[in-house]
Amino acid sequence: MKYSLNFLNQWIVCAEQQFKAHLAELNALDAAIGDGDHGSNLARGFTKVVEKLQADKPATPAALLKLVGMTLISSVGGASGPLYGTFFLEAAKVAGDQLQLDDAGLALCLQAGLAGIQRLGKAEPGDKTMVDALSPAVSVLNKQVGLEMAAQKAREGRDATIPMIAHKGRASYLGERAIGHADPGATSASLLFDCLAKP
Amino acid sequence: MKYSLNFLNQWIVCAEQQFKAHLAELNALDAAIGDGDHGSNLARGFTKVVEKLQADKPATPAALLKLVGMTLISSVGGASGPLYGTFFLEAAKVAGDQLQLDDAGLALCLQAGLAGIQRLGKAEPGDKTMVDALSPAVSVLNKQVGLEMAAQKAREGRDATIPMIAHKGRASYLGERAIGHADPGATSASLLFDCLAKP
Amino acid sequence: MKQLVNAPGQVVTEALQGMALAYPDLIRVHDNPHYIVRADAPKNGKVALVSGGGSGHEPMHGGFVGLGMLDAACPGAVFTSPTPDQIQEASAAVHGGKGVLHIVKNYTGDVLNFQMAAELLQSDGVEVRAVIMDDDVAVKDSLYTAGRRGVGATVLAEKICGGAAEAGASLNEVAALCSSVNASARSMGLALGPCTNPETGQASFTLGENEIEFGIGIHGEPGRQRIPLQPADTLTEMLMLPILEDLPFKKRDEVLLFVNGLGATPLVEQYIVYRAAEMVATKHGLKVSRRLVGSYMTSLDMAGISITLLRLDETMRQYWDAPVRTPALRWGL
Amino acid sequence: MKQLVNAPGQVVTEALQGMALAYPDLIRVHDNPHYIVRADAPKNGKVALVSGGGSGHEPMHGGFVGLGMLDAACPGAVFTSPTPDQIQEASAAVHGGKGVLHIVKNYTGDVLNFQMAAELLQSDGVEVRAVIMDDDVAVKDSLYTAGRRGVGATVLAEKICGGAAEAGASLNEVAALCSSVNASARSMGLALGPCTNPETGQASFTLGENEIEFGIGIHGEPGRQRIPLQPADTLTEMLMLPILEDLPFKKRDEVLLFVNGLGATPLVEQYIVYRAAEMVATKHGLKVSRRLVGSYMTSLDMAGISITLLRLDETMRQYWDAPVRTPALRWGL
Ligand SMILES: Nc1ncnc2c1ncn2[C@@H]1O[C@H](COP(=O)(O)OP(=O)(O)O)[C@@H](O)[C@H]1O
Ligand SMILES: Nc1ncnc2c1ncn2[C@@H]1O[C@H](COP(=O)(O)OP(=O)(O)O)[C@@H](O)[C@H]1O
Ligand SMILES: [Mg+2]
Ligand SMILES: [Mg+2]
Ligand SMILES: [Mg+2]
Ligand SMILES: [Mg+2]
Repeated sequence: MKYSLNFLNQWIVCAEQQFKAHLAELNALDAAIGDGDHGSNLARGFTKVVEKLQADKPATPAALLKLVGMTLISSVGGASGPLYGTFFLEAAKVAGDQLQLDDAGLALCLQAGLAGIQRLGKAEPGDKTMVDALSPAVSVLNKQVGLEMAAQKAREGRDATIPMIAHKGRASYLGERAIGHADPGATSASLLFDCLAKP
Repeated sequence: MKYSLNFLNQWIVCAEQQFKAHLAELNALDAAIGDGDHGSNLARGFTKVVEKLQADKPATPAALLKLVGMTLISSVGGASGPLYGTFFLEAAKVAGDQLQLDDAGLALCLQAGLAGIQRLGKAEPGDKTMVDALSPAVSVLNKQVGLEMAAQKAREGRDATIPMIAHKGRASYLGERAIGHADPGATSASLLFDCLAKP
Repeated sequence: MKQLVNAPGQVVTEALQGMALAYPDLIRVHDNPHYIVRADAPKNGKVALVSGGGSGHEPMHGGFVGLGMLDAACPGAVFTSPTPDQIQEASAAVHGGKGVLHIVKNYTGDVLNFQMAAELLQSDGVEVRAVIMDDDVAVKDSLYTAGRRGVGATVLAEKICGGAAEAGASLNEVAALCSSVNASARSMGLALGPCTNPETGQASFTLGENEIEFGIGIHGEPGRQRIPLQPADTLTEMLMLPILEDLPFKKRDEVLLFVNGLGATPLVEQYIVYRAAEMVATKHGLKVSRRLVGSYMTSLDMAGISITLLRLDETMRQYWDAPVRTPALRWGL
Repeated sequence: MKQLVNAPGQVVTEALQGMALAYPDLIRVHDNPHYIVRADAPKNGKVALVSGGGSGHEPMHGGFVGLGMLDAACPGAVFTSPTPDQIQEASAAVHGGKGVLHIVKNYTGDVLNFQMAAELLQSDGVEVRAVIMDDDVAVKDSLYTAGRRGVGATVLAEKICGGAAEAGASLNEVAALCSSVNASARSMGLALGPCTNPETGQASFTLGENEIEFGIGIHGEPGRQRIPLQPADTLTEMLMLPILEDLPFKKRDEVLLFVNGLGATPLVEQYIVYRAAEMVATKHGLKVSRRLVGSYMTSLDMAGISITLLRLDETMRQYWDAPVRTPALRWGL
């Protein structure tokens, strides 16, 4: 499959809608093990992103991804702003000047994005963060089994965070009290992959 | 009837017990149309009074009444402290050096006490204050119909404050919103007369 | 209601002990009876300023004791005015030979107790003047009420008169200035919720989900009326208009605008109200030249706000700006 | 939960506008992105101190902008760290040619955003140092957590480093002093109730009638554990002991004791806790020589308290005593 500028655009618009639709749920997940703002943070950031996309109309996948990353960084704040921002910025670097991405190209972009998140946040799988959803999803993308499978892996990764103790972010203060709650970042990451599969 | 030092002592001890027993009720009445402390104020004051009575053992009715008045003034604060304090101080002045009071003497004392309250607080009957209970009770005492009748009049005076608008004290801020609540000071005054009738 | 206390009867005593430990360079605390005096009291040759009232309004008044403000504060039990002997002892302790000014908020209890104290002091040969503060426009000022309550203007009067006394003004001058501050100031407040007296453990009133007390007193006394919660700008305007009309404040008046948190109100909300209040004042043609925002006259843990507007003249402005060094207000030193 | 706001999305913007109106002589407020700078910024030849974090902790940090403390503060959305470009612009606006110190509370969001801002500034040729504050002993400091949170020591570090910067210390010196304050300070807090984010309208957690969160964070994050409410003296001791043991503080150490209200806690209760805390410190053999009591680092309308103990050396004491002129802390000027 080929991923056009239009496809990427739809992906981001879908993400904005999903984060708004799940705003209260993401806040509630974050209230349980963090500070209750993850949904508000992403809704604020992606609203800004969609405004910018409509105003700037980037001409290449790289420009689009960069614009998403820069806007998230400058409008989200919190932990998730720099992390998701870096995800898109690093993806943009790999996209180069291609006018559309193929399966391998998309996989490489998102892999670079994930690597950026991990470089910045130092989280490993199992730390109960967004990495737990992103990492298995990006892994299967490399195997070219399709976006729906990647989304499926992200959801599984999200669910796998429920029994975990957190080692990164605010939830790490809680020790055993974090057990039993899905990580908000892993939940938003799985929504992002849901949109990639059905933008 | 003759009112000995012992009688007066019992009166005050009874009052202390009544104010403690009705502490929450007096606070609740005061919360409805004032600041919710009338019961606490009187309980604090009369506790101190009884301590002092036991320590000092005043030798005359005048000395006893004076000690009660001084102690209330120095330990109650609020509006009711100076008012009840003055009541007892003025009564003490009239008691002179008698070793016991007769009916007429008691009536004169309490009349002087009431006059002191009115001089200080400028309240007239109908202003929804302690004066509404004290005034009818003191009036009938002059007619020597007995203490139970005086207590009965005090209770009627207390009940008569329920439909009133207040013109003095904190309840006067409320205008029509004070209607429907008995005045806390009229309520404590009727307890004081209950104790006088059955110390 | 949960509170950080040990025993209900010990609240005021222990809080005062805490203050004494926290501000050893500024104040001294006297026990039995309770009063707070500035560390260098008595200041000979200076008019002594004494105020007081029920506890539960902190930092008022104890937090305003120090150079350039009060010489002594008399804290009563929670929401209960102090007693005459307490006021007498405090006044005697700070009297510097130039007389004592009592700054009294207009509540029956405060007025009567300060009056008795003044009589005691006068019979001891101490010259005493009292100024009764009554700036709360929420209350009708009529023969049929105890008169308007003293609220926010008290803080301003204590600061301004403290400046004047420090500068050597006479008792008559300081008393006249205090009356003039009172006559030039108007206030009004509202509560979003009740306060809980730690001595009784009782909430002062109960409000519906969406209800506020408009025209609240500072002791949890019910206010003028209950109304539904509205946006901060609307509520601020509803407080400002009766204040503006009452004096009345006129175009080009120079004013001090004081937005006061009632205890549990976050600064974010106080700033939002301050913004709206200054906008209303400016629209009304006033020149806001001095400002105070913060929780200076509280009702324990009550959520809510009060607004005070003071028309400034040059003397008031000068003494407002004068140095002050107290636990709660401090500048210039 | 009732709040004095207009629109949830406008809370921070309007509060900042209120601050700008309230303190025209001390600060300037920049909109889009939000930051607060001292009125006389940039101060050439002085190291610039910049801090920031989520809003909702007022007066921290904006209330600490001014002479002798911060040059700029960057307020994020409520409880959300500011963004890199916000921090970059604020830092650039106050840079006086001697470099910029970022004082950052240890939360993943704050650390990452300040780190990105520092990279942007460095690529513009501005020398930047960051000190991460992590004084909260409630959190285990281990490889398996994000590390200890930055809490009350931040207020002390901002004051002390502000004094040093004002006195002409170099960027390296101010950064070293900041690290040393952080290394010498420990804190812990507890909450009696949740806070309500005005942007979401949600309470941060629900507690039973008689339950408290022990070891609370300042964003309504759940604490170490839930325990039943106990007398103030007991709770204070329970906060003090882990603080004392952790550094550890030793007999004859000279300390600054800071008792901080979390927002809705009346001063009466803060004084009661201060009393107990100083008694524990003294019993432990410490010499309490400097004190701070008040609501300086809050969590909106949370009821609760935190305690910070800082071991003072002569430099810290000197710069703590140095003049400061900000909306929330002021002395000597
Ligand atoms: N070091 C980290 N690496 C990767 N993800 C992280 C890290 N720290 C936090 N996160 C993610 O960020 C999410 C929280 O984001 P958000 O609530 O927006 O920020 P904040 O914690 O600053 O309020 C967590 O649920 C987690 O998935
Ligand atoms: N001017 C007055 N004259 C007579 N009684 C008064 C006056 N003002 C108040 N009172 C009485 O005092 C009572 C309130 O006493 P209390 O609650 O102890 O004092 P405070 O109002 O200062 O809290 C009122 O219920 C009323 O009966
Ligand atoms: Mg969060
Ligand atoms: Mg009362
Ligand atoms: Mg009272
Ligand atoms: Mg956050």
